[in-house]
Amino acid sequence: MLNYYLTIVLAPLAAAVIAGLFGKQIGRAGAHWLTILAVGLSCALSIFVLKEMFWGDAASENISLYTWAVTDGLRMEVGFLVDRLTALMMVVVTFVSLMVHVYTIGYMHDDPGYQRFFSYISLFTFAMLMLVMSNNFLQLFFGWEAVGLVSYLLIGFWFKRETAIFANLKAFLVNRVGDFGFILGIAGVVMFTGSLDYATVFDGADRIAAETISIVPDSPWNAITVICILLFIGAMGKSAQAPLHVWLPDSMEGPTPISALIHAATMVTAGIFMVARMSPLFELSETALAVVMTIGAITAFFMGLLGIVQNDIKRVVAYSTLSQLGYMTVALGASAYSAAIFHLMTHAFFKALLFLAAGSVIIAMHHEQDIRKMGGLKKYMPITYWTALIGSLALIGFPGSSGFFSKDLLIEAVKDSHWHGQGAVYWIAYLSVLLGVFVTALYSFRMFFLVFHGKERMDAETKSHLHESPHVVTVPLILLAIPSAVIGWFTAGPVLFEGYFQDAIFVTEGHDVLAHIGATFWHGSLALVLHIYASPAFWLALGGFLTAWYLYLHRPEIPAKIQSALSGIYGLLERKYYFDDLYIKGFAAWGRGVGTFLWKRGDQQVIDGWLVNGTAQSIGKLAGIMRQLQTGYLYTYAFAMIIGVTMLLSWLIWFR
Amino acid sequence: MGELLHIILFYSFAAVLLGAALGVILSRNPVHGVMFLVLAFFQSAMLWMLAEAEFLAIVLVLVYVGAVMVLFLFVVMMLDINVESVRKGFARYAPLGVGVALLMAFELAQLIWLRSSGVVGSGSFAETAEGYSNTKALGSVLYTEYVYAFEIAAVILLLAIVAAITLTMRKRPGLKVQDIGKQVSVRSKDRLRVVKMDAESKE
Amino acid sequence: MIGLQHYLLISALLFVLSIAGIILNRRNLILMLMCIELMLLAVNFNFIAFSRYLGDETGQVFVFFILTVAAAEAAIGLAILVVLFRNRRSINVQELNEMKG
Amino acid sequence: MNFLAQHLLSVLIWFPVLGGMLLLLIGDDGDVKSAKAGMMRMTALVVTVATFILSTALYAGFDNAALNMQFVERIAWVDAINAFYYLGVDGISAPLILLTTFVTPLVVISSWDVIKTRPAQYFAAFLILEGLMIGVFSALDGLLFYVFWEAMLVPMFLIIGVWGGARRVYATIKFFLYTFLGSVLMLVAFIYLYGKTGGFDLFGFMNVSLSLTAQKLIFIAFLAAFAVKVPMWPVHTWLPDAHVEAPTGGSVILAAIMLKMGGYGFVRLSLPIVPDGSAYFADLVIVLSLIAVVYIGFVALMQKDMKKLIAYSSIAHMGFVTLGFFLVWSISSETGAGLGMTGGMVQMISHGLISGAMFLCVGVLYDRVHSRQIGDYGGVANTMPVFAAFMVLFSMANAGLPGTSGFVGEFMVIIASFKANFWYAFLAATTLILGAAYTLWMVKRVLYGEVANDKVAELKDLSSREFLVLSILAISVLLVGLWPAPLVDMMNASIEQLLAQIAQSKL
Repeated sequence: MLNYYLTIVLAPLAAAVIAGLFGKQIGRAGAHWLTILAVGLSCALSIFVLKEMFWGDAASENISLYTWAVTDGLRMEVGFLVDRLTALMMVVVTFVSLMVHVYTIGYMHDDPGYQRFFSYISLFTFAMLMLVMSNNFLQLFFGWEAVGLVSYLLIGFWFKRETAIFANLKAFLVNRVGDFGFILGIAGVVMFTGSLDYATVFDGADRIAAETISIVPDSPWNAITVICILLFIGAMGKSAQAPLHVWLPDSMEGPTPISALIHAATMVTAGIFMVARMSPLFELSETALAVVMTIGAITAFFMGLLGIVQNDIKRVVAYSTLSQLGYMTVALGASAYSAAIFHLMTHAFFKALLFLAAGSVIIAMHHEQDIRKMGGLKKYMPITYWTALIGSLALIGFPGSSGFFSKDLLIEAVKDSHWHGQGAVYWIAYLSVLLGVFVTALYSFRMFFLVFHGKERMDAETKSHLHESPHVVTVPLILLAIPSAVIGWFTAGPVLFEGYFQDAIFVTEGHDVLAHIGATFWHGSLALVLHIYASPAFWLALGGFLTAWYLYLHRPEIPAKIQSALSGIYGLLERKYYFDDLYIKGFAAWGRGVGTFLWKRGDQQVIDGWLVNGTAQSIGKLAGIMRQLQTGYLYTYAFAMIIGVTMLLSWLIWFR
Repeated sequence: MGELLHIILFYSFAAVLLGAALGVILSRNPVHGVMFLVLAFFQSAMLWMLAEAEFLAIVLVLVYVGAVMVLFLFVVMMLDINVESVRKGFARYAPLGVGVALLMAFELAQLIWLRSSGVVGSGSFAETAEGYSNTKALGSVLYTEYVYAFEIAAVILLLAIVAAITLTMRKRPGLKVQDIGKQVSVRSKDRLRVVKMDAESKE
Repeated sequence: MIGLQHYLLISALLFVLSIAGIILNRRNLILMLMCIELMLLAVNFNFIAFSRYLGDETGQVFVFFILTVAAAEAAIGLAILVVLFRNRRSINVQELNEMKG
Repeated sequence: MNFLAQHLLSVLIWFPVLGGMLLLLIGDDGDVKSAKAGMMRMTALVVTVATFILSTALYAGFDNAALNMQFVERIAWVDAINAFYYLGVDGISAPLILLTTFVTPLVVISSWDVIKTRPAQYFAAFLILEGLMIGVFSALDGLLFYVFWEAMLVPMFLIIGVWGGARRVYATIKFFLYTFLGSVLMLVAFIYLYGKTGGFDLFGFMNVSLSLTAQKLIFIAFLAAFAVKVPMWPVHTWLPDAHVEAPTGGSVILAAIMLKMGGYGFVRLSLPIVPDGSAYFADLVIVLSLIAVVYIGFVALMQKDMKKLIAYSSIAHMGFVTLGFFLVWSISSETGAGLGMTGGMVQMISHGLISGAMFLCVGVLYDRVHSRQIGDYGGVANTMPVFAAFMVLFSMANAGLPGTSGFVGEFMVIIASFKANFWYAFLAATTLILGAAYTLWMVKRVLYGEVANDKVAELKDLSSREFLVLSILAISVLLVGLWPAPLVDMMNASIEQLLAQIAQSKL
């Protein structure tokens, strides 16, 4: 199997390198054919691996590829751990990536950086695969940062735009804040287990749990809690959890295909994947799980609210991504790792679909992204319309769609996670995810109605050019719409309740909410759909949908009134809870201030001014005084010598 | 030589030596100064002779008086020194000079007195063996043990000669000298030009 | 009996006189040179006295070298003096302060 | 060939020096394009490349498992004071020698026709400098070490002082005084140790027992010499000035190799000779290193001059080196000390490659626009896409991206420092944020955006010569980042040996 794995990983890398270095030589068509073939190969092999895992009973494999370095008893290796979790992620990554590659042909058609773009997305695929297939923390961090790098490059793909290069710097730095925690977490893992290898670390997890770290003097903290929280800070950065979420909406400055691939389907879910992968560690610390759950709940609800006030089509989807990532995080906190991964998978499909649909709309609108200037696009772009509808329904959890299964069961799992006690964390999490459903439905269909229904608000010029996007754009939409619609039916059972993940995910006995649900609540997909009336989430989603319909289709004048009536809240949402202001005017400005202070006052004034040049100057002054002694007259020197000799003699005779 | 005679000679030579030294430092005319210095050297040579350092005594007279002092005299006489300008402030510094000199003399005397407290008598000189030759003894040391230093001394002297010459030599512009090399390497065509002319008709 | 101490005393007096001479004739370069010669003479006295006292010729060898070096020094010193006089028409030390700091 | 095998280190030292002399003999006629200048440059290139090829023999013949010095040469030098011409390498010095021989040809290529005044002497200075630097890394005799150490200052002084920028006189004097003052104290320590052992053999120094007071004083003397060279906060201010004024090649050598002398001095001298003194001051050094990482990170953020920014980032990165070296005493567990040490060593090599590359990048821009101010650029990626790709790569390496060499050392040191103390690791890891902030902010302002002005609009992309140099560096940066094992394996045995030596008290 190793050869398959190597091919899966290296094919996109090779394609990226060739397309990147020899883009001119192979031409535009060459670049897209090469990368699509490579990613297609990866995707096919990934599906084959998944099939072998699922039906062929292939065991999970832990292969060491080569030794990165060995020193002082610490082996640092590069290798693959391919188990069912990995296999699932591989398929998701390569499949979405393949769709995006194809879509890009249409979307980036006229862009001068065509080959570069293909090189980047293939490179991204490679990095993401390295991340998910890693069998150790080192390689995980490599993939982690590498996807960050590609994300940086792609957000700033149109590097002439001031907003784009601001956004990519911001994204990278905020991610770095997360990585800061992540690398400390890894260091902690190494400290207590002496290894970077997952298997060894997980075996030694109990040992970590027995240790303490004293961070504040005299108050030993449980080592595993500290390490898990540090690792989770990494996940917060990458998966854009509050308060490190600020980069994701801005990352929409990048071209739409990468918004779909990186900032919706794959890279941002790396944090979720990582926590699921680390389940043997997280399971040992209820404190860490509570933190995870709270952060996720806050993100899920409050970021969803922001989606309601956005007018940029991509930003609406971006906030929806934030909110959905929050859902996954809550599930992680509830120890329902399988539910989180399941939602990750379905989300990857329908969110990529939504983004690509949005991109399709943007192409049609000639790169106009403001939804207030759209409307009534249904009749011009039927395929986009229908696929977007599927995506939106999946997003709000329309019964039977993929999102329905993942989200409904996720909410059920959170509801069941009683081991947190009936304390604040539990209620915050449960209410957030429940109310989030309403919000999700509201903003999704607000956008959907504003774009595809209602009055046609675009100018005549744009209107005259409106037409459906080419096949390279619509085919991926359709291909993504299929799993978005149906994949939940036959995967929900196996993935969540029938132990698909085997030992890839570890849940402590008392935490296993999914097992509990499986025993009491789950009676198959069809039964779940039929019993929908019993689920509060369904009614909330319906409420959200109807509200959106009422406000934006039936009575489009009302939103403006609400806006002016609730201007305070609206302003808060408009300013995104002032997070950007805090970071830019607060931290960034503070950092620059500190830098200037240390430079001007510390380096230039104290060290250089006083100590270095000060010494030089005082020596200069002293020399100026001493200089007066040098009269230049021979006899002065003779006198000096004579007096010296006399004094020396006196000292010798009288004072010695 | 009798003991008493030795003492008398010593003190008289010493007195003249110190007198001559005083003369050197007080003389108004540099020529007189040099002459006093010569006298001082002569007296020193005599005292060294008394101390049975005959070779050095002779060398002092021959080399110092014969060469160095003549050089001094030569220079002093060659230069037209304005005595008045260089004597200015002589009196002003006299107290300082005398003071320092007295202090130092006192100190040195005390030093000699202090350090010789354990020495028998006045520290008489070592006895010399029968047939001892100061020159021979010195030579045998100088040319064996110190031959290296001796040669360096020779080089230093050579250096001094070269340095003195280079310092004082000057090129005088317009001085007419023969350049023999130039004269020898001359070619006839440089000097003689044969001019072809048409014969001129007699008018 | 005349011995070490007498010679040392003479040497000391000679030395002191030469120092006084340098102070007194502080403007006259040529007299300064002469005083230095006297000073060296005083040193030589010490060497000879000790050499004789200890019965070791090494001291006299030193005197020999001092004489050599003193001769060289006198030659160069006088040469400098001549050059100086040629350039300035004076040997007044007061006028030589190019090295003033 | 037998001669070569036995005297490889001598050859490595003196071959470039002789090559430099040869260049001085060839000279140039003031015309960059003349045949003579061409021959002179060719000679310089051939000598440096040949030195590099010779140094590969060092790598090939190096025994990773050996604990002792290899390629030893020992000839009596100054009998009267027992000083020997004593050379040898181990896993600590060999990689640094390889780095030296690797970087110097790149410097020669990169300043090919850039230097217009006295090019022969310029190249000669670099060649002589190369030999002397190899000498420092291979000397095992205190006096010999000191001679090479000080002699090295002269060519560097000339390079900055003659071919430097406008304030070069200030910068050179500052550079010279700072480094010289430190090294003189080192000489004092050597003389003291000479008095104790009766020779200058470094192994003699290592084996002699010393009182704690003596160890403390010697450590301070060594610290003065090496802290200036590294440079550590607060004796770092000569570096930005020297870098700003130095010509590109000078900056590259200064950052890539000369700074490593300080780190090398700590491991070769401070730690083994005065282990107890080092232990006594270890916390001080760690604190200074952490200050360097955080303080300098903030300072670098605000620099308006690209070279200054990179110079400051060098200080921050070298902070990791000293941090890694001095963690030994703070780590109670059995493993981890070596990790910090290895991390520090790898960081030195990697910083040599990355900072060199960064300075070359700035040099590429400077040669075209004659400005180092960030404000004079903007949107360079529009006109120089290939250059921009290289610069982004090196910037990422500078920010410590995994997969580049910049990550390896930082990762090891952070892991080791976590074992020592959570807050050490916390402060050290801030470099992830600060490093990315100052480097990428510069990248943003220089490379990205619309074309800022006419000068940027007229920029020509890399010439094939520049492309060659940068791509060689890029490959090596990636290679070390993706597979540091060959490098780390070279060091392991020597570092273990060093740790054993440190663990033994000399009181």
